[in-house]
Amino acid sequence: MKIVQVKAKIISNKKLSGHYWHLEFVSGEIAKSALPGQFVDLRVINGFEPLLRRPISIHGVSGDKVKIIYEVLGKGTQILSTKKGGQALDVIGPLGNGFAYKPTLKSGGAKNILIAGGIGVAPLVFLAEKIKTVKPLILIGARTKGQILCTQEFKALGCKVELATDDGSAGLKGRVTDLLKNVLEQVKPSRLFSCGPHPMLKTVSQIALENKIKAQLSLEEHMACGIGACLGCVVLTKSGYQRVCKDGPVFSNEELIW
Amino acid sequence: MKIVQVKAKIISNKKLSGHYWHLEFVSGEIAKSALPGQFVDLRVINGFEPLLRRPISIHGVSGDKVKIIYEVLGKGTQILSTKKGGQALDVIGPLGNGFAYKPTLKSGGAKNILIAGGIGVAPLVFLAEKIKTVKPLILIGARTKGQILCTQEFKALGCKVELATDDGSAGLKGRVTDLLKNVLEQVKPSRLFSCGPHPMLKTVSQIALENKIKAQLSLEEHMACGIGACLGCVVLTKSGYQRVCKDGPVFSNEELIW
Amino acid sequence: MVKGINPNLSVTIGKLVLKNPVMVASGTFGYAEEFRDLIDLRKLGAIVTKTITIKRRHGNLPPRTCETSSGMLNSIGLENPGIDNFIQKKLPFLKSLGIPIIVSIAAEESPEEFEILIKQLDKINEVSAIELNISCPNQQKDKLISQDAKATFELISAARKLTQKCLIAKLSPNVTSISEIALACASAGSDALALINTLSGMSIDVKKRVPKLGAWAGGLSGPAIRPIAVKMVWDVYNKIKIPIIGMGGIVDTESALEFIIAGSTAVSVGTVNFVNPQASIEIIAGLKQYLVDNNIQNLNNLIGRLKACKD
Amino acid sequence: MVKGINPNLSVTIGKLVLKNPVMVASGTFGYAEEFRDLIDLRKLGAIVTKTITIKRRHGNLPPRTCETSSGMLNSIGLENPGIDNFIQKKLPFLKSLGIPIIVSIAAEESPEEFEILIKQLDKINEVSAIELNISCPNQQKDKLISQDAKATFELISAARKLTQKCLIAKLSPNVTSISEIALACASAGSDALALINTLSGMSIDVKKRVPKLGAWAGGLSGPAIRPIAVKMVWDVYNKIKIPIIGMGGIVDTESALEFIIAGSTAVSVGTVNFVNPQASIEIIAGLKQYLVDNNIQNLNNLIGRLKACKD
Ligand SMILES: Cc1cc2nc3c(=O)[nH]c(=O)nc-3n(C[C@H](O)[C@H](O)[C@H](O)COP(=O)(O)OP(=O)(O)OC[C@H]3O[C@@H](n4cnc5c(N)ncnc54)[C@H](O)[C@@H]3O)c2cc1C
Ligand SMILES: Cc1cc2nc3c(=O)[nH]c(=O)nc-3n(C[C@H](O)[C@H](O)[C@H](O)COP(=O)(O)OP(=O)(O)OC[C@H]3O[C@@H](n4cnc5c(N)ncnc54)[C@H](O)[C@@H]3O)c2cc1C
Ligand SMILES: Cc1cc2nc3c(=O)[nH]c(=O)nc-3n(C[C@H](O)[C@H](O)[C@H](O)COP(=O)(O)O)c2cc1C
Ligand SMILES: Cc1cc2nc3c(=O)[nH]c(=O)nc-3n(C[C@H](O)[C@H](O)[C@H](O)COP(=O)(O)O)c2cc1C
Ligand code: FES
Ligand code: FES
Repeated sequence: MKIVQVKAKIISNKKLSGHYWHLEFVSGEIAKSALPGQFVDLRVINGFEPLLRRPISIHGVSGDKVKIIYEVLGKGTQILSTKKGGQALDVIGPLGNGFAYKPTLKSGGAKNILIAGGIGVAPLVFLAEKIKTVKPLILIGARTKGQILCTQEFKALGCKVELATDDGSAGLKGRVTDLLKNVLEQVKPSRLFSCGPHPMLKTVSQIALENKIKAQLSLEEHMACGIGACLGCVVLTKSGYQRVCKDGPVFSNEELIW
Repeated sequence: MKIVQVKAKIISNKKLSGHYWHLEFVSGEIAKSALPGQFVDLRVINGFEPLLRRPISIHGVSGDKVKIIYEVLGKGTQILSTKKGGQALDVIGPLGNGFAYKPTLKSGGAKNILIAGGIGVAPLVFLAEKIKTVKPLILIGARTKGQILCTQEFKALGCKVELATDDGSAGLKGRVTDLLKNVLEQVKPSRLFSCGPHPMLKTVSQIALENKIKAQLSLEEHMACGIGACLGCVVLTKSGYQRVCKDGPVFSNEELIW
Repeated sequence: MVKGINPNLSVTIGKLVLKNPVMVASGTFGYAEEFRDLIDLRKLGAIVTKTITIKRRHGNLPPRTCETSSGMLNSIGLENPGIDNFIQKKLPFLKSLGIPIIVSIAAEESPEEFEILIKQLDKINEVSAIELNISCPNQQKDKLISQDAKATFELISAARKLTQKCLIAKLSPNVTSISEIALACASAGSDALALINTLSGMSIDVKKRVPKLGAWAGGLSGPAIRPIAVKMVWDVYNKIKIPIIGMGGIVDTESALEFIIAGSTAVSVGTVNFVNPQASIEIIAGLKQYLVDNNIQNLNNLIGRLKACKD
Repeated sequence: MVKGINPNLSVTIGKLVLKNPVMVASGTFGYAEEFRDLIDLRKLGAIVTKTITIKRRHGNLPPRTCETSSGMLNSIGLENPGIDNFIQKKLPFLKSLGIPIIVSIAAEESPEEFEILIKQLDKINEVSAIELNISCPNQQKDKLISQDAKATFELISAARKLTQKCLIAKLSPNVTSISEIALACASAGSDALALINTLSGMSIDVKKRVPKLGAWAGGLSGPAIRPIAVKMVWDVYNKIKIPIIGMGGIVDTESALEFIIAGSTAVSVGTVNFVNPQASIEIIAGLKQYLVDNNIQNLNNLIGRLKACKD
């Protein structure tokens, strides 16, 4: 699958809530070949300060449009949030390996469970869309209600959504991984897919191992090149260091060494 | 006279023609004490790339408003041109020593002549405004007609304006210094005031010496601090190196060593 | 949220006690009077003057500054009025501020000039410390004193004999081993180290094919060099036990904290004075807030407290 | 406006003839295959591989990169598959490109490793040149080979005996005198010099009070260091007569021209490959246009042509 660099036209760049933004740009090539779990690498400025591109998961595609959602954290995402529809955005993608999933499950058979932490919902919506027949169960965790994203999108896809918040303002009061434990007492899923903060992924991985369920985890690491050239974004696996940008960002939990 | 640093509210930032822009901001302190030939030092960005402030002459004041006109050349002025009315601009000023001029001349007596090259008109409009009774004669030079600025403003002040362009598209075909030579064959002015490119100022200085007329020249040098602290912006004078930002930007032609 | 503590920002450098660790770097603050309208100078931990020589120096051919990516080059060339004019015309204002004044000095030809300068400054009570600038890249010399451990040791030993005042050695980053030079300073009796001076650099106007500086080359400063400076402070902190005054690309509280956590007892604010004259004052307030937020009573408990990085 | 001339961009480095002076810097271009989708690799003057060691190296603890002002730090730690895997798995694709391939090599423990690597590479026709990386700041050694003139001279002399291929010595900017080291390389028979490797640097997360890199320190690269690199190229160009491959913060035609005018026979494009993969190709076109616009027939007539600056 070919990587392309495009000056993509921005269609819209809107605030969702709080620090969360939704951006849509046009790129037929990327839209055509993008897989759930892959990401794009964005150049937010023409100059060299900030220097590096910013990796952002592909949230979805429709026709020749590519959607991302991002959280404004520092310089780069702040500048990204100032972009206007009609402007050009320098994008490289699609990058990395997506989730290993079965697009069609035996109907009536075991569900997949998708576990998202914060902005980690981004790639999981794309995944939920691609999994036909037996729709996955969605577990979303966040600090507080206002930071829970995409519940409507998941429901529109026909997915059941359960929530957990640290402050109990929505769903279970506690961690999404606590929610996962509760759920696993009833359901025996075929596979877990998760994206979110590192500690959360670590816990999901442990739970998966204890319950002998396969889990696919999407990791983050600081990236310089995004295309596997600099060896900067490595994570420790049973086969040594692997590149999150090229060998990942999705890894199966058995590979990873925490 | 006190220097201030203010976060000034931009009132307007409009394109004049070609690469030339006009910006107006509010600063009572600066407006109150500003003298013709002084400048302000602008921070065009919150970050540190580009690193340094940009020195720009005070083009005029009205009430608590300060006016500048600038040419978009590189990074800094390009960023300045993206500022919108209502935004805050970090300004230090007023800086340097202005022109040494007689605000009121003996009526019927000898005129002053103001010689501007390109964007050099900026401080001279402010000066022309301040010289009462006998209005100065204005000579403006530029590459082509489209780059001649402020003729209307000078005329509105009651000044006679003569032009010179390299391509002859307006006024004399040739240099503004050629125009000056012609003029000096008829009029014997009391004093010359000039602002523009270095080679032009050098010629004006020579003409002034030959004709035994006092001349006040506004120089430019690359500046780091703009307030006399770094000793970066020096120009060679009979009393050694002097700082354009603090001892200038206006120097009398007898002081300067070219 | 502000906790109940009122942290102590005071630090000690040799005999010199500073009410806070924030000073302004030599050559970036003139003689302080240039900033009098813009900030409350009395709030500063200390002021370091532009480097002074015995005779007046006219400095280098302009242009003397040029902008680079997140930095700048300067080739001022130690322009200064000479020690006598300095004492008569510049020192009185500095004295009037009532805060520690550190006078930076340099030799033009022979190291002996340092001795003459030190003897003259030693007599002046209001001079709190003397900074030996043995690292100016703008003197077009083959080798700087601080690029040679032996020369550095000899110069500082000689200086040490001449004054009881706090002696600070300002070092060049253009060396193979900064700790080797720092060690020479410490063993020679220097009270503290100022790290770092500018890095030798050059920028070219490719249209004209000429250097952007009249002196061809100059010294690089600003945020661009911060990682280099922080690393040198950390190296020296782990090998040499005299206090470090850290500098190089400090622009705000966060960047100042990098230097303190890496082992600087005090920090010097340089190039940013040109961009944001308020920076030094903002950093003093910011450091205090950081101590409060992190419930640290005394800034000294932050110096060199870099931990291993783990999840 | 384009004049009638069709300038010659070709340059010669030892035995190595390049159709244009633009190469990609070791470690910033992987093994080229990573960029195959993004640019036409055959247009490059040459490709320098990631540094190879005898045995596979796993590299340093992550995080391995962090952003700095107009630059970045890296502490990859020479992760590479080892020479045998390189030859089997990576070299075939590089060979297939039909452009000069420069293999960068380094020793982990003893200099003798260089000899083993050179003997192995000497046999391979498609290896056009060998770059001796004696300047990697990420090997946590006390002293790099290229920080010691004698060690440098000995290593390169030994290497010289083993191959007729073009030998390039890659030097560290963390030295007191770059020309001293460059001279050692030239006298030992090095065909060319690669200037500069990254500068040792460190960045600190002040909230956690930990280094931003897992290896604590790393190498600084990008536009931030360009003035330092240009100055070193200029210094060496004026003292040593073997060709220089200039690098350090090249991002576009203008910055590449700075290095050529300062005395670089070729330029190496590094960090910018991560930001704008097209940079090297754009620079090749840009250099050609500059020669046309300035009516210069041959790029060699631009090398080192820095003039004194006057109005
Ligand atoms: C594969 C992948 C997919 C991602 N998908 C998304 C997404 O869909 N939505 C979203 O909001 N964020 C996503 N992130 C995180 C996003 O890349 C960072 O939040 C962003 O780079 C922060 O940049 P900044 O300039 O705002 O912050 P700064 O702190 O100023 O960034 C400084 C440097 O650190 C890097 N950095 C900071 N945080 C991270 C991080 N968490 N991961 C990697 N690099 C980081 C930046 O890229 C930059 O190089 C993803 C990260 C990766 C690796
Ligand atoms: C006292 C004074 C008054 C000025 N008044 C005006 C004015 O009223 N209108 C106007 O358009 N311009 C004026 N200039 C020139 C203006 O400062 C520069 O055009 C501007 O700084 C260019 O910045 P840049 O980032 O666009 O260009 P760049 O080339 O990107 O700037 C790079 C660096 O060079 C410096 N620089 C570039 N050109 C000049 C120059 N001619 N003089 C001083 N520094 C320069 C910049 O400040 C910056 O530090 C004045 C300059 C001085 C010294
Ligand atoms: C314009 C300028 C002039 C300087 N003059 C001196 C000097 O006279 N003596 C000195 O020891 N350092 C001098 N320096 C170096 C600074 O004191 C400081 O060491 C260096 O700039 C790094 O800090 P910074 O990046 O915060 O500026 C000068 C720096 C600049 C930018
Ligand atoms: C991520 C990264 C990895 C690097 N790895 C190597 C290497 O393996 N061998 C080497 O000689 N130089 C290595 N370098 C240094 C570059 O080749 C180059 O000398 C340096 O980055 C300066 O050029 P630049 O500023 O254009 O990047 C590396 C640089 C970076 C940024
Ligand atoms: S970011 Fe360069 S290898 Fe992953
Ligand atoms: S710009 Fe600093 S003294 Fe003039």
